[in-house]
Amino acid sequence: MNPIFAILAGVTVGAAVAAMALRNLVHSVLCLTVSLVGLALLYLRLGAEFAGFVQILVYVGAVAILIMFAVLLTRGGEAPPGRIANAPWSGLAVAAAVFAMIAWAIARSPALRGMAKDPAQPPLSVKAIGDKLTGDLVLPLQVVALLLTAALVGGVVIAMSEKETE
Amino acid sequence: MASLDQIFVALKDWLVAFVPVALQPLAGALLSIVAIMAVFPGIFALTTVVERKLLARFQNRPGPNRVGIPLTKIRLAGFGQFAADGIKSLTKEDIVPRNADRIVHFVAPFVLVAPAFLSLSVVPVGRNMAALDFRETGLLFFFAVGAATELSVFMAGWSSRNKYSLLGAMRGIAQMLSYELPLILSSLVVVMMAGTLSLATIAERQSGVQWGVVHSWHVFTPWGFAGFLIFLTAACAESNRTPFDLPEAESELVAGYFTEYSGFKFALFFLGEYLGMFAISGVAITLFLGGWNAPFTFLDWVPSWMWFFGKLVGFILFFIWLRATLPRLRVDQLMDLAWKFMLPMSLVNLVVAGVWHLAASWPHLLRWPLCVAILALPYWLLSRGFQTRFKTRTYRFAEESRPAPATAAAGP
Amino acid sequence: MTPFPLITFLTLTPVVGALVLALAGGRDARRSRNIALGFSLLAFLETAWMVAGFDGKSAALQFAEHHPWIPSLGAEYFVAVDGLSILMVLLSALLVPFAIGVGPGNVDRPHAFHALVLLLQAGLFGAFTALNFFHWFLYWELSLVPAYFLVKLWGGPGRRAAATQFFVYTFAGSVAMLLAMQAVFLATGTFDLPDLARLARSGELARGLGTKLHWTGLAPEALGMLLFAGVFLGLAVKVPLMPFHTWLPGTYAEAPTNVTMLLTGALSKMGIYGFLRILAPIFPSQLRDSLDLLTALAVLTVVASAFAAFAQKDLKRLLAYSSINHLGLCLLGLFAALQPKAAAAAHGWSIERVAALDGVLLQVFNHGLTAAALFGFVALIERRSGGLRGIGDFGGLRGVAPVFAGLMGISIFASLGLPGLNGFVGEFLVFKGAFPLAPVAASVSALGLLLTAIFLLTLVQRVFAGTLNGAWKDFPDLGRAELAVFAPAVALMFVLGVAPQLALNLVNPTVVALVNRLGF
Amino acid sequence: MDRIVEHLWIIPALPLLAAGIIALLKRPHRKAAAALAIGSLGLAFLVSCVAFAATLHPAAGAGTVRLTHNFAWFDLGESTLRLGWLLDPLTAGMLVMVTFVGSLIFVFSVGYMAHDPNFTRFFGFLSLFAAAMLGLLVANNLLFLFMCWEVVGLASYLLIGFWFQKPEAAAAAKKAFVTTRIGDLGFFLGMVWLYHGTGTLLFYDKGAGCLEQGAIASLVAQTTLGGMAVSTAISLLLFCGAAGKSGQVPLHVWLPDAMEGPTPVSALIHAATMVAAGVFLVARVFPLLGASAAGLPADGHVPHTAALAVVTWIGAITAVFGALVAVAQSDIKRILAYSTVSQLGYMMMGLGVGGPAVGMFHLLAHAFFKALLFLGAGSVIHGCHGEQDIRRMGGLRKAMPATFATYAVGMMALAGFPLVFSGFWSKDEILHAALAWSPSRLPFALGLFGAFLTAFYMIRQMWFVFFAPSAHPAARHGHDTRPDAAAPHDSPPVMTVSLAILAGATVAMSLLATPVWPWFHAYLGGHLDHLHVGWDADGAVLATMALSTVAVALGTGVSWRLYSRSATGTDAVERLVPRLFGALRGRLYVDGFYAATVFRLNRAAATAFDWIDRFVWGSLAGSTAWIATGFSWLGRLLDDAGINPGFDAGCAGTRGTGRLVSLFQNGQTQRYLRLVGGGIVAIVVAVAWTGKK
Amino acid sequence: MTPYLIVSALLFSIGFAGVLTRRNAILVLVGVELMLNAANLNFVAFWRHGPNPAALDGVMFVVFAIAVAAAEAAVGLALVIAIHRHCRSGNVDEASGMKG
Repeated sequence: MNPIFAILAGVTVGAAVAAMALRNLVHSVLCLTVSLVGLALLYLRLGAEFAGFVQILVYVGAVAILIMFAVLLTRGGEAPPGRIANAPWSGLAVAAAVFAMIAWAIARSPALRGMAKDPAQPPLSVKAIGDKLTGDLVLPLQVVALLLTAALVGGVVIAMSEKETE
Repeated sequence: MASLDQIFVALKDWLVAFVPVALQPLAGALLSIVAIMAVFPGIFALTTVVERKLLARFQNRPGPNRVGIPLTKIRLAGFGQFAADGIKSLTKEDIVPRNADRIVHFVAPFVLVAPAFLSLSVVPVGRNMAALDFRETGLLFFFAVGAATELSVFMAGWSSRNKYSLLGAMRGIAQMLSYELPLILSSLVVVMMAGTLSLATIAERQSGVQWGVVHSWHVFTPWGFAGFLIFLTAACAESNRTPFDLPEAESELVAGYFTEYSGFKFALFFLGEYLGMFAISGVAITLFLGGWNAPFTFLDWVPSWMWFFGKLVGFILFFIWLRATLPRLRVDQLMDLAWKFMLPMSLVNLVVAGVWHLAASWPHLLRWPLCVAILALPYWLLSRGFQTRFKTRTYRFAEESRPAPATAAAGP
Repeated sequence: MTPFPLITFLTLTPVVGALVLALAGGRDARRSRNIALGFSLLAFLETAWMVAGFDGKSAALQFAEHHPWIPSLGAEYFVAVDGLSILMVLLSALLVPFAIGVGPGNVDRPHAFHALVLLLQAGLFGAFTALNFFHWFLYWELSLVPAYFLVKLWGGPGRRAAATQFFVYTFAGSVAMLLAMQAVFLATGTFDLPDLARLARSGELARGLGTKLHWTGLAPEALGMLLFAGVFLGLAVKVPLMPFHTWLPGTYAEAPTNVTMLLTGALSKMGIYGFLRILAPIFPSQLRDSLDLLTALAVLTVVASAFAAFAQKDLKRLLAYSSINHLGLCLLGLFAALQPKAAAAAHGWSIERVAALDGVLLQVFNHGLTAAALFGFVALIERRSGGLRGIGDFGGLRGVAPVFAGLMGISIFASLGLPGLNGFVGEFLVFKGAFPLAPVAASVSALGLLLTAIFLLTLVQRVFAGTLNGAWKDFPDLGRAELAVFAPAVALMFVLGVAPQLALNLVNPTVVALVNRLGF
Repeated sequence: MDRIVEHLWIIPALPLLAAGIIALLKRPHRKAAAALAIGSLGLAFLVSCVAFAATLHPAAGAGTVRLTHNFAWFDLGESTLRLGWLLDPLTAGMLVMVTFVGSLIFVFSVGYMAHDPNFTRFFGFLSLFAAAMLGLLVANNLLFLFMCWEVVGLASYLLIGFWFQKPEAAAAAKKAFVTTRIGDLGFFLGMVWLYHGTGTLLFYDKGAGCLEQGAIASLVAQTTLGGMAVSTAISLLLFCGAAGKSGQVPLHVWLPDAMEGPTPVSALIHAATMVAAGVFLVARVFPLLGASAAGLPADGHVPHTAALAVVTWIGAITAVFGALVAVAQSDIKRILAYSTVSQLGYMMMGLGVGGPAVGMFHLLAHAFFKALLFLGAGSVIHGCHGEQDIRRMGGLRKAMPATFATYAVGMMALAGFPLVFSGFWSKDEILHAALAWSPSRLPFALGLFGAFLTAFYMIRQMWFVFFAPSAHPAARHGHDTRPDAAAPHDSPPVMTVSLAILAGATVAMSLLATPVWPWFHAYLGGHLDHLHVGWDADGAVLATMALSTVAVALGTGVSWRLYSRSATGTDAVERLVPRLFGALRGRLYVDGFYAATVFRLNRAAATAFDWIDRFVWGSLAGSTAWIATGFSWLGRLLDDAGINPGFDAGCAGTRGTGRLVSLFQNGQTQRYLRLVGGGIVAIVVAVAWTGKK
Repeated sequence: MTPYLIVSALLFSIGFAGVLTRRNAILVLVGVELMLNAANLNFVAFWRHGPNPAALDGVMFVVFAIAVAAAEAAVGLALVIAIHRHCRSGNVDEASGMKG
């Protein structure tokens, strides 16, 4: 267990816990951001530079800000009074059960045991990603482009819809 | 001359050689950090004074000209002013509003400054002189790190619990998000043509020679020229410089999202903004203006870092000149400009780059007019729409005088 | 490295024009017309450039551009022209400026109208140059969509029904064709049309149908026939071959008349082109098996449409049936050229086949020009009379509008195949080939020539001759601008009538190669 | 010599150029148009004379002069379609005739059309006609001949419909075009077949042409439907075209109607030249028609082939038919039109029984005197201010002496008055050949009867127009109300000069084909060098001459006697045999028959196909939609009546259960998700548990 | 390898717990984002340690997942805003009815 990994994992998980537990929504989102940055750093550690930076660019630069806007637009800037969770214990129990299940699977997996401890850094050139995207995966790429367009239009329409009638 | 060119590299290698081999990477990193932490804040300090003085000259007044070296009579034409300002900001009372979210309020300036330094670290300031050289993802790193700016703006604006701050933050984020698209798309053109995301490689690629004596800067191509203009405009907006300084428009929003900051934290914001400006200028230089390359082959003897910093100074002066010259835009105009002009233009520019690439074997006489035509036509069409849009101004709220229908309240 | 991608450029020109119009056209009819005209003329110049650079002595694919696109779907960007295509491209490039020059009259949203016309042109260019089924089909559909909107938004009183009928018919045909070609793709793994033709010749296609598609539970022969029927349906609706033509008269009548010019002049030619480019090379054996039926249908088309034209009271419907008649002749020539004959004296037959196919192509080009001109004249009549176009609404117009009557008369005579004008050589060659190859069919179809003459002359008699209908005392003759639009078209009719080699030189080697490849 | 044939295209090109220029002229440029048209045709006449001269001196031992010049038109795959010019006596004679008669008629038209507003266009059309007609003559390629043939038809269409404001003229024009096109379809198919059969459409191509030995032998050898030789089939198809153009029964109906055109047009196109094109065509392809297993028809000997028999019979029937109908007509031009039909029948018969020389000589002779007659009729009409009914004329002998004199010459030539009129000799040759025709003597008898009728109706016409007591009814109907212009008057010199020249030519022609000096035969046959003056004919010639003279005299006498004694008003023959006369006046009801059969059938077919199109094919699509809709209706009915009630009952029971279950379905997504999560865990645990065992 | 998977499982469970318990719709979405990212971490980890890293499958998955997640966030948040406007509440338990 590498100390740098330990720190990163700790920050990531801790921030995630905080994000899910804090009362103030803005704080939650900020913690989520921290957690996502931590994840990006984990990607970097795994050698996926591109994925890491894309993660930061998209999540910190766009998704986090987007969520912030949503928070402010739904007047969630202030810490809500009263209950913040529904039947927390049963939910937590289910989540814990799921975790236990996954962890058990990881621990028992024979495939994982056979894997190299720390294989050599695989080459990850952006050019290769680009070739892949415009080669084999050009159809998914176009589908994603379509999806993003649809999401853009859909988002605008959904968020606007009731304004017209009011 | 090569020795002068590589003097800092040699210096660093020499210094690193003193530490044990195991610690050499760390030492090298530290040295780079120190260099960046020293050089750019230094430029920042000088810039504040130069800006004040130049703005004053633009406005026919002397500007700061008193402060020199303390305790002496040497005035240095007021260039000691930055020291005075720095001391003042460090010693001023740090006021935090009572309602403020203290932690976020405290963290925000650091979230702004740290990425600014990080993004400066990937800019190659001279031949072999980039602190961090991501061979694969340099530019992506720059944009990823730059994304944190928006977060810090939000944090600052929201945590202050002040409507001016919040409005300023909202405006700032909207503006940055909007202009980030043309910014990235216009730099994507360079990535397409250079085939790499590494800023150092991009700079190196521009050391070729064309037309006999001119280095092949990207700005000397149709797509490069158009991309440069788009990038420059978007960079202006990204760094909240006039005419895009709405988030901190003093006359409307007091000081925008850092209204509630004072003392050292305010200074940090100030520093962060300027560092961001330097970084984006550095990237612009690297992407379009040949990086550390000389413009002409016969000027190659000047050291590469001098070219870079010379260009950077040029950029700074240009921004100051802009600030003194242009009026501020209105919010709707700002958004229109981003979405209805710059975004389409940068998309068209992508096409132009593609055409340019595919037409590599054609004679210049065919290739140039074709690309220019592809650019000029949308430019003409898109800007035609603007001329009318900029002229008339409608006040929407003034028209909504009729009462809202009563049934709206009775709805579910 | 890469030669200038002229075809892509050509296809993009009208698209750019459409974009410019959409953004800059505004509601000024004159300006949008001028912009559209400018772009279509630019496209024409590019076509002229292409024709000038085209090597008429070679049957090879020229100006080819070949780029991989979606390899997993067999889609490649593959465009090129041979003699077959270049004639069609030339026709499209000629007709669109012609139609724009004739103009739609006073319409609202003229910029949108012209933008759609330009998009239609782009679809035509694309479909006539594409050599990969994937984007050939895209273009094929792309040309359908603007046509639909042009009919639906700017058509006559019955436009809604007409547009829907048009769309549903052609779309159903297209779907059948698409499904069939998907199956072909599954069997062969390629959409490349020349490749497919090669595979069909070598019998690999049939084998592929047997091995790769055996899960359908159909024998390869039955499957092949089914796929052939699908593709055939798509093309037959477009041409149209009776009885798949019922959308046509209504659509032609209700469409804005200058759009009808394009529908009949260029769009219907896509069907013929498809027969030659796709159906005949890829399904030769199936085509041969069903040739008797198809020839009979072609004869039916020629004769029945001529008779039906007789009974029409509406000028546009009349000309629509006349169009069906002419295209039926094209199909007759085409089917005749594919008639199997005893191997003895194969050379003699191949001369007739070449003549028939040359005739078909010439007829395609000539009919495009002539029918477009006729519809153009009807557009003018309509505009002058405030929408009237019944054959009985006029009379004696020749007295007040002699130039108009003269030029339209020339077009009519070109249409009924008067020697010296363009229509004749094509008809002659079609019959020269078809009569020996399919004597009965050709003889019966010759009746169509006679009937065409009768109803077209009836048109002249009712509209232009006789006593002048008092209502049209002030019927204006052709103006200077209109003359400038129509005179080149009429001049071209003379030129092609006297010097058909101008067109034939482009297609000749291709046709010879095609006949040799079909391997009779 | 080759120079001449290479430049033969100049002859049609001259009027074509004139037509092109005139088409671009504006209406007021009348003089320029007339000058261009007449000048170009006059020039063409001169060039034709040069060409004619070239054919007079065949190279020694070469037989007929036959010069060709072929060139490529366009490439067709690996073969080439070639066109060419041909100069032989047939062409040359026709060229001179057409340009000569044409020039005279052009000159005549200047006077006749002087008041027409569309004067310019008239000359444009005339020039176009002349160009196409001359092109037809010089063609050495059946395709080019056909093309010119069609353009000639177009010119005829345009000129018949020249007064397009008159509905009858417009209808007649269409009728002419369509009727000839029926014949042309046969021509077209025959041509295509010939092309396929011989691989060329060139007539003469140094032994490889389609009319030369090799090609025809192969055509004769092949057989087609019913064992007919291919050459015969092609010949008959080609003859269809000739029959249409030359007004042979049953395709003659357009020719009388064509008289709606201006009279010079009738003279030029529908009497002298165009209608003779069919005869020319048959003469041109005579080797094909006459081809038999024995080979090409030898010179001077006319074989008895099936094709020629058809030509003969059709010609004989037409000759009599036309003459019969002409007896009962009262329109001056219509009489002449039926006379033309009849004479064309003679020509065809002549070709069939006597070969090209016989038929062609009648053609040439007829061209001159029929043009003369038509122009004379035009002059009469002009003088009577547009009146065309012979019963309303009378006594014009005194009012129009010049016209009368020339008209009389023409009449006598047509009727075949002996010795100094060309018509006598040309008709005599035909009858002589018919007498010698072995298959049947009936054509001879028909011909003789026709000769009698010809004299009869021409005398009738002369009597009504020039001799009958004149009431000058034209004055009452005249357009011009000025008293001095109201009376019939003779025509201006520009018209009468043409008449006089034609009259002279008619007489002069009679010298060229007498049995004493058969120059024309020798010319066509290519043995001018053996020609000498002398009597070497058999006795049959004399007998024929006597018989035909008797027939003519009889016709003249009977007619004169009948009409000179009858009062004006009703027709003498009408009084004698009113039913027969009615039938003849009604043109033997051929037009009515066509209207009742062909036209009605056509209309019915059109309606039927339109109906099929609209309702059968159209409703196929509609009915598909209907069936789909019907099924959906049926489905809905079933749903409403049968399925839904049952379901309702079932649902009531289910609802209770549902209410229970819906306690879980409370809209709380998170609760659902918990169930999902718990469920997954449970399943995994269960699977793992069981999997272990 | 295993530590990364455990971190991923933890993140997933944390996100899941948030989704299951938090009342605020936005936080539910935040939880979903966490779960998605946990999956992404798995992809990257398996890519790094998997048998064929040169094929880039894991990374491509992540890139696409990020794009899809961005779209999902945009639409989801738009929905939240719409619901908020409609129900005047951003809580999931109050938006339980199916009728507007």
